[in-house]
Amino acid sequence: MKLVMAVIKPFKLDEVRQALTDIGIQGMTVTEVKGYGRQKGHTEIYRGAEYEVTFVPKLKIEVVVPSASVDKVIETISSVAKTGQIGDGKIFVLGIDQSIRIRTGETDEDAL
Amino acid sequence: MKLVMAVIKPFKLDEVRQALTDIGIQGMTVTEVKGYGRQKGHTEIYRGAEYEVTFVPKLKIEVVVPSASVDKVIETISSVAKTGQIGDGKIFVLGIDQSIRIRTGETDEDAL
Amino acid sequence: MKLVMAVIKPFKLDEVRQALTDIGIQGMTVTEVKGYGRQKGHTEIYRGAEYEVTFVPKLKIEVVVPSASVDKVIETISSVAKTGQIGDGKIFVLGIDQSIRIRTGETDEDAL
Amino acid sequence: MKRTAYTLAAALGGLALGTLLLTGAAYAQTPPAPTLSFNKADDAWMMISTALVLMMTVPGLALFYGGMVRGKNMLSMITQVLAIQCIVCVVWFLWGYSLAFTEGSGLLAPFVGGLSKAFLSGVEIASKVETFSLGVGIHELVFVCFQMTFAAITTALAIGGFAERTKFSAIVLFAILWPTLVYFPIAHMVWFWPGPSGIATGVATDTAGFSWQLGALDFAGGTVVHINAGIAGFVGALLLGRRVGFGKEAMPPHSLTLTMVGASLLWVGWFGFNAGSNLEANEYAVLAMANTFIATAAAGLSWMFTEWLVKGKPSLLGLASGVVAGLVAVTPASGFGGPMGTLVLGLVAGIVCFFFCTAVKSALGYDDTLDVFGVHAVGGIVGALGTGIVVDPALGGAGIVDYTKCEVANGAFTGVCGALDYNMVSQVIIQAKAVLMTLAWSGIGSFIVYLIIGVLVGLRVSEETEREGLDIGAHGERAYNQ
Amino acid sequence: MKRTAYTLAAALGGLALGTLLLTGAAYAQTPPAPTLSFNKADDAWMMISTALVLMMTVPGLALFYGGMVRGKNMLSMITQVLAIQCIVCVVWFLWGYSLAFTEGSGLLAPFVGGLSKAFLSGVEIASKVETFSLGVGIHELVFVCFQMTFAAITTALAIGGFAERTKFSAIVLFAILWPTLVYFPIAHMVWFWPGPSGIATGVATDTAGFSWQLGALDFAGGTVVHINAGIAGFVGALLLGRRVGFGKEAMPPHSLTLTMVGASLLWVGWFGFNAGSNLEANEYAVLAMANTFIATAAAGLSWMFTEWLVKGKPSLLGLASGVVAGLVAVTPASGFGGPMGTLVLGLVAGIVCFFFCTAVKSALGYDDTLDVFGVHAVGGIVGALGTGIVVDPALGGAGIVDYTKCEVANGAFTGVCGALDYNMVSQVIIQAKAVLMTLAWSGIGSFIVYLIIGVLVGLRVSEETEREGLDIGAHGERAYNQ
Amino acid sequence: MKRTAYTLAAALGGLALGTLLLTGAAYAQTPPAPTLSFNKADDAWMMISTALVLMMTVPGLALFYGGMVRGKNMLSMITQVLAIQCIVCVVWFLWGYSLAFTEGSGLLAPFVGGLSKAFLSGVEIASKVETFSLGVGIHELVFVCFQMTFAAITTALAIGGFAERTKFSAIVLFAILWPTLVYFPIAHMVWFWPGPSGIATGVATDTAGFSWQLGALDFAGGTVVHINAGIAGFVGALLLGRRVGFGKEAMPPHSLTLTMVGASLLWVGWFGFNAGSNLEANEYAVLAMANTFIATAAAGLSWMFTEWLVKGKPSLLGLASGVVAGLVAVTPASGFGGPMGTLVLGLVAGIVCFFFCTAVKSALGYDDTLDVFGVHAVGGIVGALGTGIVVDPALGGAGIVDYTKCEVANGAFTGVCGALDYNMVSQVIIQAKAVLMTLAWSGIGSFIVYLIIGVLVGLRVSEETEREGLDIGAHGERAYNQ
Ligand SMILES: Nc1ncnc2c1ncn2[C@@H]1O[C@H](COP(=O)(O)OP(=O)(O)O)[C@@H](O)[C@H]1O
Ligand SMILES: Nc1ncnc2c1ncn2[C@@H]1O[C@H](COP(=O)(O)OP(=O)(O)O)[C@@H](O)[C@H]1O
Ligand SMILES: Nc1ncnc2c1ncn2[C@@H]1O[C@H](COP(=O)(O)OP(=O)(O)O)[C@@H](O)[C@H]1O
Repeated sequence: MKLVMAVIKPFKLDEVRQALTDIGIQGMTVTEVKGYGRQKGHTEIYRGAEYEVTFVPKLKIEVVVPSASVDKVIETISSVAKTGQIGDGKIFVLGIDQSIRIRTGETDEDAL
Repeated sequence: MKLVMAVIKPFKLDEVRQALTDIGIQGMTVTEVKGYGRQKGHTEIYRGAEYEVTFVPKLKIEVVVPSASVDKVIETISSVAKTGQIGDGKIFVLGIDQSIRIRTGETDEDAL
Repeated sequence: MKLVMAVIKPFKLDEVRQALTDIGIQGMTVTEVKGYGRQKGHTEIYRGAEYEVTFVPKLKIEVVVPSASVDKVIETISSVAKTGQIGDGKIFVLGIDQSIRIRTGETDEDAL
Repeated sequence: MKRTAYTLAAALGGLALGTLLLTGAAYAQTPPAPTLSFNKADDAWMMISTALVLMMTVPGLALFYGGMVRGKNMLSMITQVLAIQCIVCVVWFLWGYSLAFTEGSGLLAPFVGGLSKAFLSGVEIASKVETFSLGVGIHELVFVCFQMTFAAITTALAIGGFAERTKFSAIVLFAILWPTLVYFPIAHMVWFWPGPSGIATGVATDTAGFSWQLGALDFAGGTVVHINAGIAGFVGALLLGRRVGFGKEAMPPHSLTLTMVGASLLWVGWFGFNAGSNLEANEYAVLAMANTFIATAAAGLSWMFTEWLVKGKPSLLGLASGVVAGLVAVTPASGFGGPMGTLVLGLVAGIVCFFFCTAVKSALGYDDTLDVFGVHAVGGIVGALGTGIVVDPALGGAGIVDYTKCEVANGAFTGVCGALDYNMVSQVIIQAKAVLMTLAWSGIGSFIVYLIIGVLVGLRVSEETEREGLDIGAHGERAYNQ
Repeated sequence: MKRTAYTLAAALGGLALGTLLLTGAAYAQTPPAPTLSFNKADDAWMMISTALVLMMTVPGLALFYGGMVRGKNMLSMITQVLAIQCIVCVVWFLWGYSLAFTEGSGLLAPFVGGLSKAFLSGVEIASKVETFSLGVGIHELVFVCFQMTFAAITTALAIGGFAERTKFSAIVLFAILWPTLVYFPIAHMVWFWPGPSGIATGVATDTAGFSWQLGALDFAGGTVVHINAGIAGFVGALLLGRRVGFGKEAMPPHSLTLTMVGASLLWVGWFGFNAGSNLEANEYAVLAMANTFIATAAAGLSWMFTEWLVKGKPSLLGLASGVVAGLVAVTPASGFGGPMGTLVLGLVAGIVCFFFCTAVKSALGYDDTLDVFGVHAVGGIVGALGTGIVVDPALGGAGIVDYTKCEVANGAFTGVCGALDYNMVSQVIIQAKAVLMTLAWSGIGSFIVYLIIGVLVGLRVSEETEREGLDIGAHGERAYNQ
Repeated sequence: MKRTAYTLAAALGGLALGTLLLTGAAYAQTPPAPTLSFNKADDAWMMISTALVLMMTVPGLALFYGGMVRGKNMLSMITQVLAIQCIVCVVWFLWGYSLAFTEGSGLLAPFVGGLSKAFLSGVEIASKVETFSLGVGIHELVFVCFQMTFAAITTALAIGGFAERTKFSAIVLFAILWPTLVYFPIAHMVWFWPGPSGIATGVATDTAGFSWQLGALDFAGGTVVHINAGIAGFVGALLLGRRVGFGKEAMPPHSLTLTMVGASLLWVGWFGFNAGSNLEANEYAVLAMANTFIATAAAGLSWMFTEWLVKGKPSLLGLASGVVAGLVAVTPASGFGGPMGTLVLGLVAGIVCFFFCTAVKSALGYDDTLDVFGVHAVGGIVGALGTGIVVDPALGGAGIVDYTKCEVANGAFTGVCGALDYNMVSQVIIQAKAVLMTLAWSGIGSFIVYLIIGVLVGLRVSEETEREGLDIGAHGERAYNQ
């Protein structure tokens, strides 16, 4: 099993979720994060005090999938989350040793 | 060392933390996340505009533990976080290469 | 490639980001988290109802870097985020199988 | 609770209500109105007072209460308050005003009015009602509106006792039944009287309100509003039982910012409530304002300093609660006491309410969500009894007005009225009787109302809804998105 | 839209404006003012009413609207409202008051005033204007301020139609041009008349406002404020097009808490709006207050219960929208109807507006961000037509005042005025004509205003700014930091 | 700072205070009160004005300030404001009113009053004070309340200079000592005078307030409230030093939404402040209202447009700050200037304050957390000097009233008063002197107060508490949970 961790633009969430569901992914976990990268932030000024806001809002999607599905998942996210503009985000893949579904105690791929 | 990453129902946090403390775990990191899975969300209607809210609030707990403790930790979380109803959550285990405690520079199991 | 995951004190973020930029790191992802550890929380009282707040606010920084840079990154974070007081946080290192830049489709180290 | 028990009680309750309305309807009649002088300044003052009391409820109380609940129940809390404001407004115009402020009949006359003014029949554009000054009138419709806002806020106050777990349909029914069975009668008992002209011309007072006949003093509604709401909320809290997780999970207020805003707007609006209750913009209204400042400030500080001493830190929730406790306590005394007397009354109220909301509450273990008992019932009782003390002219109070001795010239109130002899001990005893009457009627009446609601729609949401939050569960909306 | 089309239209519009101002300036003259009696209570009432209407706009409307937008546009929303309040205030003092409330000249006279009081020239500290009572005056400066708050809130209401996508520079221009071309003329048409003294002494009424000459009734601005703002917002919504993601992405209100606070403050402030529109603290102001309570409560409930039936859950946004719909609908009727009539008016308004904001809106697919059409235009039309019904004395209404039959003694208004014969059908027809006039003028005038703005600075922000949010994009600030 | 230095200064300060109180107590005496006519409309107006000024402080100022601090200090900010409101209220009733508004004795008489009315002794229910119209009175208790709200808001304004780092115990002491040593004397200097009757009958004016004797004009408190608070806050900011991380870490306002709400409520309430300061509901109150509209709108816009030009974007914080700057600047001029004059005054104030809050502040590097210096002191000075200009009848101002020439008939103020000859240059010089007096007294007095507090409890929290936030550190609560 692999953990596919994707950082995307927030307004793409619903499309990505839909696309993943369409290829049979049944679960994922999403976190609001702040990203730093090539995409520049902006300047905020409060009564003369200027702040360089270097972080931009992003969403992090974590999906654990059977190793066999990794490529399809990457492809799906890549194509749907892409706008072609700086800041579209990244996908990282990590190895997973075990999975457990708390409700039933099922393990590994059964738990996904 | 392993990273045990559990997604649970928010109101279970205090019990889980207590149970982990009881088996000797001294640190953990918790993130508010939104989960998508078998547990259905709900519909919200704002002046006629209906939104299917497919994500439900969850908490993600991350605990890094010596490999030897992994089973005990999984068991503890599993039993305490379980309500038996859909949406109880998952536990994933990942491998950890190194750990460092910033304050002291201690590494690996000493750093936990 | 490795994922360096650091839990630090919130007010250290800007310094850490700056220091990482200085050593050539061009991207990172930050999450607001709650930490449990040796650093104690505090008590809140609302009209006689006392709550022990055991979690303290922390920031989690995730940076994916080429394996070769890991040590430098750890060192940088360690030195900048350190105040010497309990609660300075931890650094964990995980292995990364793949990286993809969504915008361009570049992979692995090119994607960072 | 058993459904069968409910059914029986509801049937009885319904019967009682029906009878009450009918008898009222059958015999109600009002004495011929005296010719009243009129000053636009009084109408202006009463209109603005009315708007201020509306502001106390929405957004004031909605925020004060809403800030204290958890985020998942915020929307439900403020929806309930706004819905109550709307429902009670309609109910008041249809039959509430009549039940509270017309003469009843038969044995029930001292307890509830009739239906002669139901649907505001007979309330014309030019109709006036007499103020507390002989021969001085204000237009009746502004009095109708002003008193409506009291009925609404009292009903909204009560639901604080069982917040975060009650069905919305139960709240809707409550907003219809509770005022009808409990509030309108108590308002009638305390505030229905023949007016200065009636007293001066010696009309019979045997159909006046029960508490008024006792001689109880309640300037702006200590018994009618606060003790009444406090007991109703308390009975509801006991009947519904504790919230899921109470005592185990942390349930901190989701926004003390909003609670502070609410407390502040309550204070601002309370000048309409207290000084407006004088019905005229004269020196007694001004006195009520001064007392509403000093007692409130004193109670806020006494709660805060007590908490600082006892718990180690002065909290905002404590300070704001003290402010509200002071407002509650000074309500019945506001137009009667002197500033130095009410300052002391405020100090006492802050400490006593602190004690009830912390020590007593945790000792007894009931889950009165927003401390409507500890603040409103207890503060109201302190105020009602204290009124008997601070009204004493020897302590700087205004004494009890002798309405046969007020002078009016050119349609304007010309000076301070004469005062009756004052006996503090006997007045405090009278005050205690009025408190007991309120406790009894409100306690029993509210109990009956809950039984009826329980039978009709049930009181409490499912555990699942309670966990998820009433916002989504009952209203399909969230208070905040991001 | 094409820039060239814009340019042409703007040139024409500018020309028209210039002419209008010039002709006004050239011939304007006012009749000699009658000697007016004065009661401090009226000034006091008008000052507080004015403050209340300011509170409706800031913070009331800012929160009502702001709560409904997404968090990333919150700051932009409330900045726009506050800026409009400031701009319209200045514009009003400089030329708006004069265009609305002085006599115009020539053929345009029934449609717009002149510039004789531009820069408040001739408005002295001691100047008075006549109220609706023969010979009764209030100080002119308070009338100037009171009416200014109406111009400001109307302009701010309109922008709800195209929220979350408009350039701030466009809003600034809108706040200057729209009142000048649309609001001031419509206010003139409805409210400029010779006053009771003029009527009683039989002065010529051919330079009075167009709608007033028709005989249309609009107590507090149903046409001037609500239909007008509703249409302007609607035209803007159509011209600017839908928001990016509309219909695809979820766009839930970021804080219904704030929306509820806004709705509450609107209600509280609306007593200044409606009862203040009586210009005097007498029984008609009191009547306006009573109607503003009951119609509002009824509309809130009828929307809520309809939604509960149709959609399965009673929502806060529904209840709050109903409250506002009720306030809108009762506005033109508030000083004329009887409480039972306006109760029904409120019930109808709540249901009709619900229907327009849900079924009609989604059927037609326009993106009127904050439903300024569904609530203000539709509610305003229901109210304007309904006014023709509820004013009927046979239904408990106050009838139409015959200003030649009001009595005044000692400078004070002494009683209810005489009433003209009332014909409901013909009055409803007159009301319909006034509605149509408003629809036409506001629709066309607003269209011209948008064209001019489009040429000068453009109306809509870039898609990127819209995605990121107007807060950062237009103001370099965020509403919330954590 | 050294503890020893503190101790000495505190001892001296205490001594001075004691003497001041004693001498005041020993000799104070008031002249026999004239018979005053009374109009209920004035009491009504003053009551509502008082409620409005309370609303300025809580929740207005609490939100305006609270929104600008970081989330971790929000609860502490609003707790401080509410606690100050309570403490100053009690202090005012006990000795503040007497020190400000009774005659002092000996050399100190022009600087501070006596203790003859301490504990409100002699302030009866029927007591009246004279307004600015000959022979016209309002009830003294409403004057007491009205003036109390001024003392409270001034004290609360001052703490903005050293927000986010001050101990709560220090704030509590500040709320007792600062009004006593600084505010009450300055209020006495500016506003204690023999009244129209005194002037008309030629009583000696050598015990009148120092600034009043100078001939300085301050309608509603430009010197007393704004310059005073601004300097006090500034001195505090310098003494306490910068916040941890100032200039290095980002410290954005946690909720500009709340700041905007606060600014709006300040504007709404300011009509009570300015128009209420007229003490009567007549044309001068109306004038004050008009000026408070136009100057405020102008200043909001001039700040916004200046920022737009200079910084590239028009910000909400800028607009809101401009609004407050305009309110501050127009305060002393509100009842004197004409609308076109105060419009210009507002434009100037917005630009000057912008310059001070941005360029000057960052050049000098002081950490005046909420810009109480840049907005209140600077805006106050612009207003105080500008008052000398706009009051000129040649510029549409009201001139200076000649109280020997006001007419009263039937107890009502009958018309515009006569005016003294006006010399703009000499008046501006007088205004400058009054400003300097305020700067000196407030600067030195505040310094002494901080020294005393430093000795008694210390001024600043630990760095750790500052990092964690004062909410948890000082109050054990958080403003928001989720
Ligand atoms: N090395 C990295 N480690 C972790 N997250 C990263 C890294 N680089 C980029 N990110 C995340 O990806 C987001 C997008 O990256 P950015 O460089 O802005 O644009 P692009 O995806 O077009 O290269 C960043 O905001 C950040 O959250
Ligand atoms: N494949 C997955 N990858 C990551 N997170 C998942 C995955 N499947 C489920 N989750 C997380 O677990 C939560 C619970 O899953 P769900 O299917 O709703 O119920 P259950 O745990 O009973 O199977 C989800 O809300 C989501 O946060
Ligand atoms: N075993 C662990 N797994 C995951 N996170 C941990 C673990 N131990 C500590 N942390 C994180 O590190 C933070 C700091 O740890 P703490 O024990 O308080 O202080 P220190 O870093 O000085 O040892 C905690 O708040 C928590 O977020």
